[in-house]
Amino acid sequence: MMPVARPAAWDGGVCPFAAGWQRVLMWWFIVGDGLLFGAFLAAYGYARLIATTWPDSSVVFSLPYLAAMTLVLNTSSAMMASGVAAARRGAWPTARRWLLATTLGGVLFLGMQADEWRHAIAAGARLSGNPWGDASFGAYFFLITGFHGTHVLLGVLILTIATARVATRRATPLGIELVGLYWHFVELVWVFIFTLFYLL
Amino acid sequence: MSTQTSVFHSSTVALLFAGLGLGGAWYGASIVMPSLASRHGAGIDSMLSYLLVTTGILFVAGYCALAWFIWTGARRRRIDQRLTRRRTEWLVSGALGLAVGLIAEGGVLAIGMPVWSEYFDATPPADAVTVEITAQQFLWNVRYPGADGQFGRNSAAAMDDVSNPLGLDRADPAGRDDVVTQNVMAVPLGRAVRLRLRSKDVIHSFFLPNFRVKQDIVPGMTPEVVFFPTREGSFEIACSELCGLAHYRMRGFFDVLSPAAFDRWLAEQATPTAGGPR
Amino acid sequence: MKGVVRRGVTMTDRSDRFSAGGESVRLYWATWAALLALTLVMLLLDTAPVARPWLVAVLLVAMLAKVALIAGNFMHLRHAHAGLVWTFIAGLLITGLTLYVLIVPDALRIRDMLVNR
Amino acid sequence: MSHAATTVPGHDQSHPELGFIRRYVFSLDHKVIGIQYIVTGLLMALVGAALATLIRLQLGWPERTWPLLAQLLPKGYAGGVMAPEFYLAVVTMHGTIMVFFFMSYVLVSGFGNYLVPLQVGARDMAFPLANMLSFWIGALSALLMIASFFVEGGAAAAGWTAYPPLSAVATAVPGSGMGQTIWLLSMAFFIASFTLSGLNIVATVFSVRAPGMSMWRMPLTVWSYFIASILGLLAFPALTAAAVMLLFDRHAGTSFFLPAGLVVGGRHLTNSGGSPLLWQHLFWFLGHPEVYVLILPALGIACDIIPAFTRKPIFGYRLSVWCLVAVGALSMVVWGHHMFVSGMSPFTGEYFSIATMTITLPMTVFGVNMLASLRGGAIRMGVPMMFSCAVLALFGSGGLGGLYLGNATADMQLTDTYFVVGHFHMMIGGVTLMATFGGLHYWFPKMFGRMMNETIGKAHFWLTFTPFFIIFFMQHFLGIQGAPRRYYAFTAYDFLRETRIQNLVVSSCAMVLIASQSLFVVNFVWSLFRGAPAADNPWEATTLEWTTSSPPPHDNFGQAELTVHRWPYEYGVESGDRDFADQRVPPGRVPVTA
Repeated sequence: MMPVARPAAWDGGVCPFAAGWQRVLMWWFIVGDGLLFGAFLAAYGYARLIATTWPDSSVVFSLPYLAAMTLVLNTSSAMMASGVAAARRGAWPTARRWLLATTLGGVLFLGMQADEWRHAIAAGARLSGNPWGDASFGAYFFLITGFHGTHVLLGVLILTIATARVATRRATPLGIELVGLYWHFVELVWVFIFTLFYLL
Repeated sequence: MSTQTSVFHSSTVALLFAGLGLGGAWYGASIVMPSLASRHGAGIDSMLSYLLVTTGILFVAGYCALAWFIWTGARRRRIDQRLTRRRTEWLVSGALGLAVGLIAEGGVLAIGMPVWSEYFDATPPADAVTVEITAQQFLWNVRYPGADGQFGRNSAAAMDDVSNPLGLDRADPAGRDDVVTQNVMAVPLGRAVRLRLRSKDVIHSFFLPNFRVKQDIVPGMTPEVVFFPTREGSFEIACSELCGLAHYRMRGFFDVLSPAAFDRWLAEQATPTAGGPR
Repeated sequence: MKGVVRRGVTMTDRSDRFSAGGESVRLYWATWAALLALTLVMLLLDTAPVARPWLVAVLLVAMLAKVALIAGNFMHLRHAHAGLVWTFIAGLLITGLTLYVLIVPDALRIRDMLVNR
Repeated sequence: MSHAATTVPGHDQSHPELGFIRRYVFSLDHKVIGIQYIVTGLLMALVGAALATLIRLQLGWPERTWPLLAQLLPKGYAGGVMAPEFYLAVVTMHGTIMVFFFMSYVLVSGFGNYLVPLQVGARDMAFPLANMLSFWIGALSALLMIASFFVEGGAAAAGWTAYPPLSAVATAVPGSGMGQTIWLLSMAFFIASFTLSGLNIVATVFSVRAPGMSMWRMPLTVWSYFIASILGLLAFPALTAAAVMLLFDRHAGTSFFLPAGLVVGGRHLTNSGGSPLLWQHLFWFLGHPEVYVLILPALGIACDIIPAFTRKPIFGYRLSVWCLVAVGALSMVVWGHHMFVSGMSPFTGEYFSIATMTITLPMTVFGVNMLASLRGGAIRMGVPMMFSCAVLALFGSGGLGGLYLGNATADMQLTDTYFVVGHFHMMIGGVTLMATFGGLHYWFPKMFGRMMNETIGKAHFWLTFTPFFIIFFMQHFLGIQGAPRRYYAFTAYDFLRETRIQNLVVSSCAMVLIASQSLFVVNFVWSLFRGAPAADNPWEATTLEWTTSSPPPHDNFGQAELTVHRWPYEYGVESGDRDFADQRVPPGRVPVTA
């Protein structure tokens, strides 16, 4: 629940990053959570450098499918931004529609990722090995995309709650913006995974 | 006022710090390292001596200053107002910080780095004695390449703790004359030693206290160590990275022999069961 | 509140400063288009016969461009106080990069050992 | 608008008739949570000290049998002799408990929770609910860690650093079965708890400072908590990632940390592709900043105690703050100095060596500032001051020891020896322990409204600091003689025969040290009920917590307006019959000096 306005007298009088403490906190959370992905990706880079051969993920995975997944997440993120803008204007019905669309985008992305996993598993990929080469390849694939997928799932849940709150007029513009920050962060992480895991 | 304390009490605290500082330095000066037996070790020892002297002086000075400030402070009723100005603050602590920083950084750059480079960038001389050490819980497998100077093939898949701990391929001609021992190794005086280190299971660390040699053996890595023994004698090998239950007694022996005695020793090791453990 | 305002940083929240009108929504969809274009360019490059070092360099630059677009426009970092921007850049990007850069030499050393075994 | 409405959200102080459970168990009050953390941490310290006793009994008298212990711990002491696997489990758990569940809880989360809102003039933490969650997740993680002693194979035995493959392969050492898994889960809870509490401290410093409390008017304690929290938030994710990966290696068949060709205990493993070195990097990426997370608050606390007992402003306040910032930043890029002989690239070894030495500069400046704060003061040697001087002394000697270990060349001989044990006990053991005792004596009146006993406190200081110094000073020199750490006994080696007497002395001192902690326990409990009633400001100190009652009311400062007018070290000024001005004294009455 976002706090109601409080007198500035207890706010220290100064606001270090000129952003309100809720936003600053959200950014700190993003940095911390982002570093978790940073550590996974650094470990992946490390394993890949050790390996003498590494499968080409753009051959293992379908690039058009990957482009479609990225498009879905990307569009969902833009819709979220539009929803936040609507919430700020006070145009709550518009905000509700954007949020609903965003949530659906998240669900679609999750479905596509599940399908990608299904294909990989059907092809013989396991945590302990895979048909394409170095055992670490499959392990890092499941670890990194699985962790990202968990974040998407969490985001979908948060978005559902936020949509419901908008529908019942209990949401605040700030609350919607914080949800938006999280959702954009999920896309931000995908940009790294897309480039570093799938393309490079 | 509960914070009023007696001058006597404060003085005893001051004396405690002074006593610990001076006593510590006296105790520290009485400790000797394991006797030195390698060439690069002299560099490490001079690094340590440099640090012992500089930090020893700083240590005693710091403890005595602390004691002195407490001693005099306990006898003062009003504070010394001259010592609260900002200009002096930056000067005093900045200068001391720089001085200690220079001692530390200068020591690393001037004394430390040359030794570090000598040790890690050393290209082994052509006549170096090459020995392969394969650590396992809880012993050191030692292998000499034999007369041909070539190690035979071995593989993890063929490793068997009872009959073939190193997984040697008996069909490989290069491996016929390999000499294998456990926990005992010898090298001749006057030649460099080139150790190839491996581990079969967990992380071990090959530690020769007298030679100032310590190298972790991380599985999957094959680090090499090159050093030059400077005197004959029998020395101990210890494991210095926690490796399991018997970590504390994963003891080996490292003998530096005269060249003739070394050749005799190697021939003795080769005869009974070539290629197998003793 | 007098005497506590330092360097002009007061309770006003800078991220309230940008307008929330139709213009920003247009910006979001322009950003969306730019991200899409970058994604397509990256995918095309990946299948094109480009020398590996160039490919890596271009992909990384494109990735950072996408990150800047998302963080700057969607997450409004463009309007934020420098402190917040640096929280993001130093806290996330530089810290993550430091971790990676300082472990790379070890990974290369391990590979050399495996190759020269 | 009345002040009743100005509370932090979710924290309604207008209902003081809360039941016992809401008030003392599931409390949202930062003061109660802080005390809960402190008490939990002190209880864990007793466990850690008991484990230390077992370690020192074994090392001091390796040939003795212990019939009594055989009855108490039939598994670990079969036949009265300590089992090596039990020894390793004890060493591992001693380290884990002391670092994470004692120091972190008492010093960082405990004092941090109690002091930060009070010292910045806030009614509570920014997120009281998250604060409560943080404590209960933390308590769960402590319970889980203790519970691991009772599972099959015993507690984790791979050291507090949990290096794989020892920690990844269940057959490598007995504790690597269920015990290691519980260790990892417990650490995950700990990290969650610490992250919540760290975010809370950052948010509190950012957002709920009282009017006039600018960043440059915050006490050094608050600065140190602020920087330590940021460090924790940046460093912990790497360990979280590593713990997840290690769990996968242990239970899902991945090979993140396991290379090809392992043969453990005669069994061939099918793993391939990983490297144990990766764990070391990820672990120390957290591990090194973590020691600063512990030590910065200790230094901050000492810096707040010293001026109150020298009646003189702290020396070089702004410079000290910048030193804390610099140390925080540098601590993120030097972790490799724990791995100089691990087989890491010699090139990065040189980098880490030079970078580590750079920390000397800000740390020396900070230490000199502390020392200079004593100079020219009118010293009252109360118990908190005695412990603060001990903080300074141990910080100095531990810091000088750091010069040996940060220097790659010297570290080649000293790493993994008792020099390291001596060094880190001086720093994250001693500096923090002394600051904990100093802080407890100093803020006890504020927390409980009663004074602790001075005489017992003084005796406790002598019997704590002196043996502590002797033990860990001597251990440095055991390391110089080459004694490796984590050895169950020093009896197997000729070159360690000389260390027999030293180990005997160390063990004897350890017994004195541990036994004398009963003085503290007695003092703590006795003072809680029978101590002399405390005034609001018994130490005549200047920071905000001393301007409210002892103990403070639920909303910390009552209905009074709270405005800060000056820096936190206004000592040695003319203020009527007093020589200090607290932060709320307006500039008209006493001139503002900073």
